[in-house]
Amino acid sequence: MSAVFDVERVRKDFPVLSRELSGGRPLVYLDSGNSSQKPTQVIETMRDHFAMHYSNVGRAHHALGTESTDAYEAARDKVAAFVGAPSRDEIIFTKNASEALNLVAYSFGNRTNDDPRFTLGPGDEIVISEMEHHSNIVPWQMLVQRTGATLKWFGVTDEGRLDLADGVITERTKIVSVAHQSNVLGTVNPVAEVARRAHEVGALVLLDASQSVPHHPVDLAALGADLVAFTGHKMLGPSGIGVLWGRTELLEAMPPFLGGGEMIEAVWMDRSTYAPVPHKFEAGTPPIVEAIGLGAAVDYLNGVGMQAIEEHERALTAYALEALGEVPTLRIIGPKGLDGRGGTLSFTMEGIHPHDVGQILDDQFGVAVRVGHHCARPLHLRFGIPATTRASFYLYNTTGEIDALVKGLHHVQKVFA
Amino acid sequence: MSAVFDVERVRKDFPVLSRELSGGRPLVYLDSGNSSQKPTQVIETMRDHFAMHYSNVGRAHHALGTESTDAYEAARDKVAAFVGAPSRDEIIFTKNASEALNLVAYSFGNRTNDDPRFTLGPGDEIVISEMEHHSNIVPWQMLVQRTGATLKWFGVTDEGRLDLADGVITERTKIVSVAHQSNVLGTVNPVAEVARRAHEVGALVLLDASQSVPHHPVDLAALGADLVAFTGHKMLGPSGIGVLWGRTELLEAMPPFLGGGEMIEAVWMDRSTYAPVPHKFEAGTPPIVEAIGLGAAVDYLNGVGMQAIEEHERALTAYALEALGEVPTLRIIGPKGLDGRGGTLSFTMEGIHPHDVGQILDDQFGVAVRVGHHCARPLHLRFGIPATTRASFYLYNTTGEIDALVKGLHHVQKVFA
Amino acid sequence: MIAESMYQELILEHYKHPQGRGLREPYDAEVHHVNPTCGDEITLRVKLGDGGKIEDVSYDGQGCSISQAAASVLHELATGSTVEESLSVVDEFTRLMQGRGQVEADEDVLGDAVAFAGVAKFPARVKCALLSWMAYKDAVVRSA
Amino acid sequence: MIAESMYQELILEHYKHPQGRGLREPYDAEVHHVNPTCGDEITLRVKLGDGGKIEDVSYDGQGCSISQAAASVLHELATGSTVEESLSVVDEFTRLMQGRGQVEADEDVLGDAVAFAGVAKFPARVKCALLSWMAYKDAVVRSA
Ligand SMILES: Cc1ncc(COP(=O)(O)O)c(C=O)c1O
Ligand SMILES: Cc1ncc(COP(=O)(O)O)c(C=O)c1O
Repeated sequence: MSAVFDVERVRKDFPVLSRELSGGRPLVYLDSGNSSQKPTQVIETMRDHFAMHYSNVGRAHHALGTESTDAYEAARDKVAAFVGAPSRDEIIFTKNASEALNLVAYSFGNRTNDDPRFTLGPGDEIVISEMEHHSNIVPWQMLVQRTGATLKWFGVTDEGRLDLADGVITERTKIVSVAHQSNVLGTVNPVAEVARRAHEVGALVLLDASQSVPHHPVDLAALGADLVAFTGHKMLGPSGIGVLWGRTELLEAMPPFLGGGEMIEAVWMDRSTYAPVPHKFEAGTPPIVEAIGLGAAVDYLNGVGMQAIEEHERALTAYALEALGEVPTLRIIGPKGLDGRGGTLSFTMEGIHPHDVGQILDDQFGVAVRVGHHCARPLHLRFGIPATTRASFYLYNTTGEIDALVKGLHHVQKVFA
Repeated sequence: MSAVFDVERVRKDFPVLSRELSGGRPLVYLDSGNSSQKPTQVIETMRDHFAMHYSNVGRAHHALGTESTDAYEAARDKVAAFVGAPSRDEIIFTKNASEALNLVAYSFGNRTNDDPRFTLGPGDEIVISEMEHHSNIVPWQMLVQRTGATLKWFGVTDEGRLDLADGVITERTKIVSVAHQSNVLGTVNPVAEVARRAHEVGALVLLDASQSVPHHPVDLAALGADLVAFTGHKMLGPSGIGVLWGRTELLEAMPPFLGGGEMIEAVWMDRSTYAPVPHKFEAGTPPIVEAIGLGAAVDYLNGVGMQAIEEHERALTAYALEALGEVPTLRIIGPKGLDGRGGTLSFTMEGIHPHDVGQILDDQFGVAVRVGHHCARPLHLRFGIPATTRASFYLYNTTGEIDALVKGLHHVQKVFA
Repeated sequence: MIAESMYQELILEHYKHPQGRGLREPYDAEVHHVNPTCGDEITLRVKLGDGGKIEDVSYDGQGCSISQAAASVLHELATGSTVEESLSVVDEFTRLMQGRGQVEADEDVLGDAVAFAGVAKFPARVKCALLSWMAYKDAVVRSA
Repeated sequence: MIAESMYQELILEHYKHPQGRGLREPYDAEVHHVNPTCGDEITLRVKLGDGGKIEDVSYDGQGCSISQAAASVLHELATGSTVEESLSVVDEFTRLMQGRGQVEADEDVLGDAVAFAGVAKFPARVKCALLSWMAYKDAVVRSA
């Protein structure tokens, strides 16, 4: 792929983008923040592996076992390189970002582990934010309920920025877990500043990078977080694969989460010893071909270039901010300028429920957006609204598609006028 | 597919079976107990979904979202029907059998749940067996370490049968978790008898059906277990998908396991309410296309007929028991007759390490078997051996392949004579 | 266009001019139902009258046109009918909604509610249409 | 045939007639290493002598031909050499084994151990070949 970004050429790699929906509507897919489409390169890599090379990994010593193991572990190498992980063994494959976040939450307050960073009880505090996805809220609620610890959070300003008020992070804070980029507001959070404050009091920092890794060049080593979670299906990879990255020393200090085959070193009936990371956290048969598919996705993204993708999305976002600004009664929830935001735009329209917006866009214009609270209900409560309509962009989107969205929105207003 | 079982016809559906390994060896795949190969029908279903219909499920309201959701939920219907689940909502999709088993283990001793069936502490007992896969051992070890409860187990007789000694299950037993079919011995365990004893004392019964559901007609409603775990990749489905079945009332009584998107009803910053089953246990974006692939696998298995598959494997097993019986110094670990066993044969050969057996079989004859402890180290310790060589059969295997195995074993003996 | 089969004139009419909206006293039971996937909410009250009749169904809530219109139609159909009659309408409506567009609507039973037939093809919206109707069923049970 | 490149005569020879097998006294350090994926085990003792020399490497264990032969070859190479020399052989051997068959073996350094070059192509067996060598490295560190 050439260094010059050619969106039409990119689009050809995504079979679904040439699809006609019923009634002859062409598909306008503006829901990549929910899940991205997959290029032929990913689909065919998976198909080929299933068809000609598949077997279980690690435990199988025969020719196919070696092929699958090599491909699976090569995917780990690719993902590690893609996000700048200092060591490939720090990449743990999970089923999605949610499992990765839960894995970290479950490593606290485990009676069998006495590493002081992971003990948790009454008086201890966990800090999240009001703009988190449910997957970075509920695991912590469940944790504090189990342990008697306290859950605290940063608020969100009217502009949709993290309100880094003093006093939220205290000496009692054990971990701060926040989104790198909001899946509703598009806001990119000041990770370095959050990490600085957390580390000052000896707290760990977990970053939910589900919405950033797919869209920006990310260098984990430079970010300052201790643990980072992201998910394959939002970055051109298949469903069923997610990633947790952590510093080796930290991963070693954490208790295992899921127990079973492949995460052990030796097992007796009454006790076990565990494999070194990353295998310690990969119990059972992993999502083998899904990891391989994610590896192919990473290859594809590298081929296009993350810098080019970021710039393309930035141009789309600029275009959309302007175009949407001209739709009457439309109110964007989140930063209205280009600074410190990604290509995710959520909005309301006076007197019209997002469900109705989404339905008309879909039915009459083939425009796929997401409507609802986008798994961030507390953020919507914060803004006093039950739901928003969200358009989110990726490398394959065009300004023409934004025009289609805007045209659709005008029609929506006519229907419900 | 016709009602008469035609193995050559079946084989044509599995692309890898026509593969030549390097050096011109044809592949002889006798490692389905580890993971099965995939028919074109499964591979193409997944490819088509990724290429033309993919989007996130549940949360997406547009055309593609509806197509993915319909296909994902249809897969649940198919799996439910395949195993005779009383309700389709009792089928929970996990990433593998290990996650399913851990999910159940984590529902015990959770401070936030006071259902007496799931409380756990010192004095309470959990019962497993010596023939379990690590995935049905380690989660329970971790649980008793966290809670102070006691782990007990049924032994295994010299013939490789469950030793249902009295006194293992007691009034203090909270759950009995055993394999339906051993992944090493091939032994099929007397589930009804185990369930009867467990239910007598009010204990729950979890069945690890990873090795039975792929190979026999299974009717969950008739089995007598309360919870059943199995895994997609061993039953012609893709990697990355497993299943937990449980009675609705029980699943409702269990606390949620992974927290996050889609498993909630409503979320506030400080508390949440949870979705009804099955979604309560499916946090985050599920393995969508993997579930759809598993649905296609179930269709395929139904098309061939589970009864026919069982009979075919039984014939192969009879043939193999006889043929292996004639290899000098070869000792089968597990039932030597056809009764109460499936198509999994593990064995040792005097003075030759299974690693060497497996390597020569693979390198010189293209025969893929598994060597090692097959994630059942305690069972190997029980028999005083570090490892075995295991051949395991499935619908696509032939007696000719068993001949190739036997021929290879004779050669192995020559090399290490 | 597909949407036309969903956004029937009648639905838009009820949405723009909801019938019986607002919470009224007295009542025998009040319920609050939420559709967590979209944040739609309804608070609904039922007042039973003589002879097993429904004297009033009053409600308030927020949601999309489908959920709002469905509540309005429900109010019209239930008020004044007997508990039994109204529950059989609820059942028929539920059957229609869960029929994925495969079920033939019984106009005699459903009356205006037949306008929602097109919604059945959109699984994500079925919950919107059913929100008030399920709340109603719940309220009737609690008022008994 | 691939296997021929792995099961070199020399490996089979060492497997069938292991050199220096058995645990001997005295020793400066004893370690026990396990390859959990296959159950291979080794107990290995190191006795240091004068002038930084390795006086004896004694061992016992169970495992496949590769792991057994590797221990036997290790015994031959390490005994009598200096700690430093022997560790550089270990490093070269490790490099060869982890090279996935892409690394050219340095025969001058490796001596007989070069026979294991073929094993490097089989990731699952690399651990077998390295088991005793890693145990040795560990034991040397502990005896220092
Ligand atoms: C009996 C048994 N239980 C559990 C498992 C674990 O299944 P999975 O690897 O899909 O988690 C396996 C297979 O590996 C098995 O054979
Ligand atoms: C910010 C954020 N965090 C977490 C998640 C959860 O990811 P997954 O569904 O892969 O578990 C998502 C997406 O759904 C997200 O946008």
